[in-house]
Amino acid sequence: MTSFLTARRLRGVITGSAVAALVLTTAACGGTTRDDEDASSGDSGSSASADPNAEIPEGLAIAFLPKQLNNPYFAVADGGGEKAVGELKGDYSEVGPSEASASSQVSYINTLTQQGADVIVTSANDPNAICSALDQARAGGAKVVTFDSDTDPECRDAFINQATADGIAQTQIDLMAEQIGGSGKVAILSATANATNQNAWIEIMKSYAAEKYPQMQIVSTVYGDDEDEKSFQETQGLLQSTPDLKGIISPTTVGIAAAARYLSGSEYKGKVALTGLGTPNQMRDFVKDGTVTAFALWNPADLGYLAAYAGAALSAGQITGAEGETFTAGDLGEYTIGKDGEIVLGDPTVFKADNIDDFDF
Amino acid sequence: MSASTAHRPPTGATEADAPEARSRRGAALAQRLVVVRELGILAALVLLIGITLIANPRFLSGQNVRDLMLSAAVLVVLAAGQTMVIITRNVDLSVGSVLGLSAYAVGTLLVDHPGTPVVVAVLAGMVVGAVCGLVNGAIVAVAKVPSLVVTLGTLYAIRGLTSLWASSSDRLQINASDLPSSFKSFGGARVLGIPVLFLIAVAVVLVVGYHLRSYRSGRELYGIGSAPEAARLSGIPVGRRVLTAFVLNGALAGLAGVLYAARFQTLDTTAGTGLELNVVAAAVVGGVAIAGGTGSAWGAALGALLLTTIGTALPQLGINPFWRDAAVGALILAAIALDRTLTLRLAARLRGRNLRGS
Amino acid sequence: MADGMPDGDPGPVVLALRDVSKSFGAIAALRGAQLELRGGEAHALVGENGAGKSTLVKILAGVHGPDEGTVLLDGQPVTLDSPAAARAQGIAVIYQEPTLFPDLSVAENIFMGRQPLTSGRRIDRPELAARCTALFERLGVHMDPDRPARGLSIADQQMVEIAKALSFDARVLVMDEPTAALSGVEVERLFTVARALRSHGAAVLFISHRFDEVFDLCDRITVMRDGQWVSTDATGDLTVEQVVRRMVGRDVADLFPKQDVVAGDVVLEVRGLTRRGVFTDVSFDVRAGEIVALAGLVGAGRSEVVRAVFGVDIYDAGSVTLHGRPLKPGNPAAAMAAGLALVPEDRRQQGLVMELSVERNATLTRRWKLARMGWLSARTERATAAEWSKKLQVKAGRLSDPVSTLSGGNQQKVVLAKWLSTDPTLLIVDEPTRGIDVGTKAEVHRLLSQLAADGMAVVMVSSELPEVLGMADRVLVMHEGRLVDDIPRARADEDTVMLAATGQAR
Amino acid sequence: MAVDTSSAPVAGNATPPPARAPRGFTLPSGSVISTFLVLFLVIASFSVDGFASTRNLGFLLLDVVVIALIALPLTLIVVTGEIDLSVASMVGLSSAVMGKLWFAGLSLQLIIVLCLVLGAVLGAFNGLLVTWLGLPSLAVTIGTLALYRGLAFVVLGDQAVADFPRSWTTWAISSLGNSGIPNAVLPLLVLVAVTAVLLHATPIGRALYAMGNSEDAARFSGIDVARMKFWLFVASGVVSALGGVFWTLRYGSARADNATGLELQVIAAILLGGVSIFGGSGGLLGVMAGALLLASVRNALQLVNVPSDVLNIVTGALLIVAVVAPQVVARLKTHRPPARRSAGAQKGNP
Repeated sequence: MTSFLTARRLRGVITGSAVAALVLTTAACGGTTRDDEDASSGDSGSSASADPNAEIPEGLAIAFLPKQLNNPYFAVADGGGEKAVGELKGDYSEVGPSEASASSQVSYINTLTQQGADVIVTSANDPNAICSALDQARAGGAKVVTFDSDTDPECRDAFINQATADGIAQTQIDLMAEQIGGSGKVAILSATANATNQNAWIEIMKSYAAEKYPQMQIVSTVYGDDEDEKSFQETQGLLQSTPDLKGIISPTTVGIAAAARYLSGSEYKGKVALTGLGTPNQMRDFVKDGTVTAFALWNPADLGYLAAYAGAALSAGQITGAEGETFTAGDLGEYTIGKDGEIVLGDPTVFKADNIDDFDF
Repeated sequence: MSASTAHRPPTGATEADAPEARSRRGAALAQRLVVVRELGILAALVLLIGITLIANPRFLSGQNVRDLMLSAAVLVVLAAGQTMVIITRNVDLSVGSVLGLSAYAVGTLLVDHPGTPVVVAVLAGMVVGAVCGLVNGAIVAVAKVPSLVVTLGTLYAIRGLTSLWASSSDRLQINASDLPSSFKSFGGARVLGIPVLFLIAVAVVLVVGYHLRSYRSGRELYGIGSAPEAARLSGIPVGRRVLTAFVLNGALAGLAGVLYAARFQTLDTTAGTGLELNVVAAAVVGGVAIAGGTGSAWGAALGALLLTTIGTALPQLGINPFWRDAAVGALILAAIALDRTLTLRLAARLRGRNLRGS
Repeated sequence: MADGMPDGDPGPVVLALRDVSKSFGAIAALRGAQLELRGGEAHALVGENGAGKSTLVKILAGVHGPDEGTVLLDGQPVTLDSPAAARAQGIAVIYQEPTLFPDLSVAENIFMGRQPLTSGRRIDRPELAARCTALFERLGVHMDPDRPARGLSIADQQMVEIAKALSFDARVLVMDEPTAALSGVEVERLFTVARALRSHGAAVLFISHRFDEVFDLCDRITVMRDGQWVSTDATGDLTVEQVVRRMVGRDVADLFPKQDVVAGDVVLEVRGLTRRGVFTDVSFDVRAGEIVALAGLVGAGRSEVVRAVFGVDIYDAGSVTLHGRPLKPGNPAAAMAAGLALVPEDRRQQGLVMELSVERNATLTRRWKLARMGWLSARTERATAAEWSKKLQVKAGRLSDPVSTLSGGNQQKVVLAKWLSTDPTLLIVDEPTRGIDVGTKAEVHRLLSQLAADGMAVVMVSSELPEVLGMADRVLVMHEGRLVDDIPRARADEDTVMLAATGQAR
Repeated sequence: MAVDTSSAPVAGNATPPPARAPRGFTLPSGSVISTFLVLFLVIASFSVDGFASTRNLGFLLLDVVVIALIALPLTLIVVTGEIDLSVASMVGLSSAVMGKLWFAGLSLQLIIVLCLVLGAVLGAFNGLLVTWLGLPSLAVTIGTLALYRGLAFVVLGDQAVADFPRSWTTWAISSLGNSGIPNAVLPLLVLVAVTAVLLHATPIGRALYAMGNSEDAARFSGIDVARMKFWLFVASGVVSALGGVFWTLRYGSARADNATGLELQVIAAILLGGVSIFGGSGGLLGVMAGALLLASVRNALQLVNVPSDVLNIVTGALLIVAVVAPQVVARLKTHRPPARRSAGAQKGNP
C-alpha cells in the first residue's frame, strides 16, 4: 500500500530528457496544451553574441538544484558537477528541497536569485512551474542550465540531455527484442503517469517497436509512481493479468529495481525478460543472479560534469546557447549545441554481467 | 488532554434521559454490533477479493497471496500500534518518519556490521522507534500538549533528522547488495509457505489485540480515551498509560521499519513518507473511533489489509490506477458513516428498551 | 458549641483534616479548613457554593494536594497525591457529576483498574459480571453489567457511581451531592446503603444542599463558609434555620416568596407534543403572569419537553404555539425571536460557555441586537453586561474574567441575565436552583416571582418538591414521558404530586 | 448554640470557587507570536545577507499568499473545534479542473467562477458529512483528502496544462510597482481584514468562539451550530479553490498533484499562531504572524544555506515549542511552589 498523500510526489529519479520541451510546446503529450496562443519558442536567450575565446573567470558561483536533495541519483550527478566546478576553480553549492515538488524548487530558485548565483544548474520537477522563477533569476544575471528534466526552452539557457529520446527508447526496445527473440507480449512499467519524459519515450518505443519488431506487442503500460512498493505491486499485477507476458521494460530506476526484485523471488525468474533504465549498484545482484541480462543508463556523474561546464561557458560568454556553438567540457571533450539550446551527453551505456563491476553509482 | 473533555458532554447527558434502563439484551446487542463492525470489513475484503477473482482467476495464486501478505505486513503492524494511541484519544502522525528513521538506522547498522544477527537488528529498530515514541509521549503526557500538534512537529523533525544523518554520513541509499544475506533471506523467508514478515505482523496484532481486550492496562487505555477526566478520577495513571501507549506504538513503528527494510532491501531517507495518514485511515476503516474509546487492533489490522488489497486489486480489475486514491477516500467515508449509523441505532435501541423495560 | 469538636460520639476518628489551605492562583479556596470523620458516623458537610466543599472533597480524593495543613488517617499524616493513592487508603468518592466511561460496559466502569484476574493476570470476565451483579443486587438495581454506560439516564449513571464506591469496601465514603439527580426512591436506596456502610464502621461524608436529607441521614453536621470551618455539631442539636444562618452568615427570609397574581392571556400552547421513546402526547397551556411547574421524577421527560418547546431538540409530532402563532420546530433562534427564553438544566454544559468571559456570556443571546451594522463592539457588550449584572447583583471580580471563576449562584445569575436581557414573554427555567447556595436560591425565587408579577409567563422544571409547591401556581406532573396531572396551587401538596409522579394518580 | 463568628451580613459568596484554569495550549493571544515575528524580522534583516530587500520580500510574501489565504477560513473552522484536512486536495482538484476546462476551450473568467463553485460543492460535501451525519471532521476530511486528490488525478491524470495567458500568470507573480509586494497581497489583505472583523467584531465571531468552547451552550443560546459549521466548510472549499486558481496561475501549471501536503503547512501556521486545536481560542492576527514566521524562518535559513533537512527539524521544533512554551509559562504563573509537590497538584484543574 502506498501513500495517498505523497504517492504522486515525483521522486527525483531518472526521468530524462529533451523531449519535454518538444512535448510541451506541441501537443504531443496527449494534447496538454490548448493551442499556442503565445507561441514564442525559437532561439531563446541567444540575443547576445558569443565570444568563443572568452576566459572562464575563477570563483563563479555555480549552484546545483536537483529535483530533491538526498536523492542518490542526483547526488551522483551533483558530484560530477562538483568535480567540474573544482576544476574551474568555481564556488560549488548544492541546495534543494527535501521533497520533490516544483513549488519548493521555486523557493530555492528565489533564494539563489537573491544570493546572486552566477549559474543555476537544475532538474525541473515541473517543466512550467519553475519557469517564471528561472526567468527572474536570469533577469538577475544568472545563467540557467537544466539537466535530466528540462523546462520550457524559453526559461533556460541550455539543456543537458543525457541521451536523445530516440536513443533511449530505441536502446531499450533493442535490448528487449534481443532477449525475447523479437516476438511476444511486452509490458511497460513506468514512473508516474504524468512523467513527461517517460511518456515521450513510451510513445517512441511503441512506434519504433511496431516498425522494427512487428512480432513484438506492447500490451500495456502501468505506473509504479516511482515508488518501490507500488512498482512491485504493479509488476505482480502485470504478470497476473497477462499470463503469457514475455518481457517488461521499465524506463525508471525505481521501477526496474522493484520489478527485478519481484521477478528474482518469483517463479518467473529467468522466464520473463526485464530491461530498462537502472543504476548498476541497484541492479548488480539481479544481473549476477540471472534475473536481468542487460539494462541501460547514462552516467549521471558525466551529466552533472557537463552541465557545470556548460554553465561556466555560458556565464563567461563563450557560448550563448545558440545552435551550432561549441565549447570544451574538461575531460569529456568538445560539445556542440543543438537545436533549442540542447546539448546531448551521448548514447546510454548498456550494462551487462561483464561490465557492470566497472561502475559504482 | 484535559481540555478536550469540555467538548464531550457527560455520559448520555444529551441523550434523552429516559426512565431507568433495565435491559439485559442491550449488552448483547452492543457486542453484536462490535462484532458486526469487524465482520463488515471482513465481508468487504472477501467481496473485493471475490470480484477480483472473477476478473482474474489467478488473483489468489500462491505467489500473489504471498505478495499481498508482504505488502500488508508493514501497514498492519503500524495500524496495530496506532490503535493503542487512538484509543486513548490521541494520535501519532510521526509513525511514517519513525519508520524511516528506524529503517535507515537498521540499514546502517547492518551495512557497518554485516555480522549482526537478525534478532539484534529487529531489536535495534524497535529501540530506535521506542525512543521516538518516548519523545512524543513525554511531550504529550507531561507537557499536556495535544498529540496532533506534537506528532505533526516530530513528523517534520524526525524526517529531517534521518535525512541529515544520511547526508552527513554520505550514505544516501542502502541497496540490496549492501545488506548481509542473512537479513535478506529473513525478508524472503517463509514458514509453511507464509512469509515470515506477515507472521510477525499477525503475531503483533494478536498480542496487541489480546492485551487491549483482556488486561487491566489495556482496558485502562479505553477508559482514558472514553472519558479522560473520569479516568483520572478513578485512579488510572493517565500520564503513564498514555506515555506507554506512545512508546509501544513507537517501538512497533520501529519494528515496521525493520520489516520495511527486510522487504524492500532498498532504503533511502524517504522510506515511509506520508504513511501516517494511511495508517490512520486503516484504523478508521477498521472501526477505531478517532475520538477514542472504541475499536480493536484486529479491526485496524483488517482495515490495513483491506486498503492494501484495494491497492493490489484495482490494477488487476483493469481500473485506471488514478481511481485508487479516490476509492480509498470513499472507503474511509463509508466506514465512518457506517460506524455512526451503528452507534445511533444502538443508542436508539437502548433508549427504546429503557422505556419499555421500566 | 461551634468553638469545639463535640466529643462522646461513638467510634474513633478515622480521617481528619487539620488547618488545610488550598489556593488556585490568587483565589483561596480553603483557608485553614478542619474536618473530622469518625468510624460509624454519617457526617454532613454543608455550606454555600464557593464555601470550599468541593475543593475539600478533591483533597480527600487525591485530586488536589493541599498547600498547607495535613490529612490524618487513623491519626497518621498521609499523602494523598493521586486518586489512586486515596483509593489505596480506602477513601471512595462519589462525585457531583457522574464520571463514567461511556464506551465501556457498566461492569468495567465499576471495576476499572480492579477487575478480577485469572491466574494469567488476564481479566476474568465471568467473575467480573458476577461481582457486578452481586453489587446491583445489594443496591436493588436491575441493570445489565455488560451494557455500555453510554445512554444510561443520569440517575442510572449515579447508581453505577454508587455501586463503584460500594465495591471498594471503603473505610471512608465521600458523597458530593449524589442525590441531585436522583428520585425519592433512589435516594432512599442510597441511604439504605450508606446506613449499612455506617453500621459496618465506615465513615460517610455527605454533601448536599437538601436539608431534609442531611437531617435524615447524618449524625453530625459541619458547616463551612468562605473556605473556613464554622462549626461541627450533632444533628440533634441543630435546626435548619441555624444551619442556614451559619452558612450564609445572616438570617434568610422566606424561601419561597411567591406572590399571588391573576393569570392573563394564554402565552404558550403545547399540543400533542411527541418524541418517540422520550415523551408522548404532551399538551398544556401557560398564561401570562403564571408560574407553571413541571414536576416528575428524573427521567420522566420534563427537560426533554421544554427543550423540544424551545427548539434545541426536535420532536416527531405535535405543535407549539406562542402568542397564537405556531413556532417553527427545531429552531431556537426562531423561538427566541418569538419571545421564548430557556435557562437550561445543566449550567456548566448548556447554560454557559465556561471558558468565555462574564460579559461575552451575558450578551451571547443578544449579540445581533447589540451589533450596529454587523459590527459588535466590546464596549457595547461590556456596558450591557454591566447593566444586567447590576440588576441581578452578580458578584464578579471583573466582567472580563472567565465565567468559570464565579460561584455557582453567580453563574446562574449570569445565565438569567443572559436570558432576561432578551426581554422574553415566556421564560422556561429548568432546575433554576440546582447546586446553588441558599442565599442565591432565595434571590432567584424572588426574581421569578417578581417576573411573573410583571406579567411574564414562567415554566419551571424542578426536582425539588418544596420549590415546586412554594413557587408554582399550577403543577404539571409528568410520568414516563406523559403528562399525567395538572394540579392547581390550592390542591398541590407533597402527596398529590408524588402520587402523580410515581404513576399512581387517579 | 454558638453564635456566628461573622456578624456582618454577607450575601452570596465572597470567595469565588477555584477557577478552572484557562485552556492550556494557547498563547495568550496573537501578540506573543507577533512580537516574536517582529523580533525575528529585525534580527534577520541585520544578520542575513539579502534578507531585507524588496525582491526577497516579494519572494517571501508570494510563498505565504496561498498558505495565508487558506488559513483564513481554516482558522474559523479550528476555532469552532473542527478541522479541514482536505484543503490542499481541494487546491489540487481545483487546479486540475481549471486545467481541464482551459484545455476544453472555456474562457478563464468562466473557469474561475466554475472552480469557485466546485470549491463550494466540495466544501459543502465535507460540511454535510460533518453536520448532517454528525461525523468527526478529522476523519471526514482525512477521507476527502484522499478522495479529492484522487478525483484530481481522475480529472487530469498525468497531464499538465501550462499555456495559460501570459497576462494572467504575470499578474500572479509581479508586484505592486517597485514595492516588491506581490499583487495578490492586496486582495489577500482585504480578505484578511474581512475575516478578522468577522471573527473578532461581529455576532458571528462571538458565536464561533462560543461553539468552539461549548457546542451545547451555543445551541442553547440559539446559535445554529450545524448551519454555521456547514457554511464554514463551504467557505473553506471556495477559498481553497481560489487558492488552487492562484497556485495554477502563479506556477503557470495546472496539475493534479499541485499543493500536495500543503494542509500540514497551513495547520502548522494556525497552531503556531496560537489557535487551540480543540477550538474556542486564538485569533487571526496570531495566525497571520504564524504563517509569516514559518515562511520567514525558512527563507532566512535558506539564504544562509542551511540544508532542507535542518529546515524540517526547525519547523517541527518551532511547532512543538510554540505549544509547549505557553504551557510551561502558564504553569509557572499559576502554580506557586506548594509546600509539597504532588502529582495531583501538578495536574491542576480540569
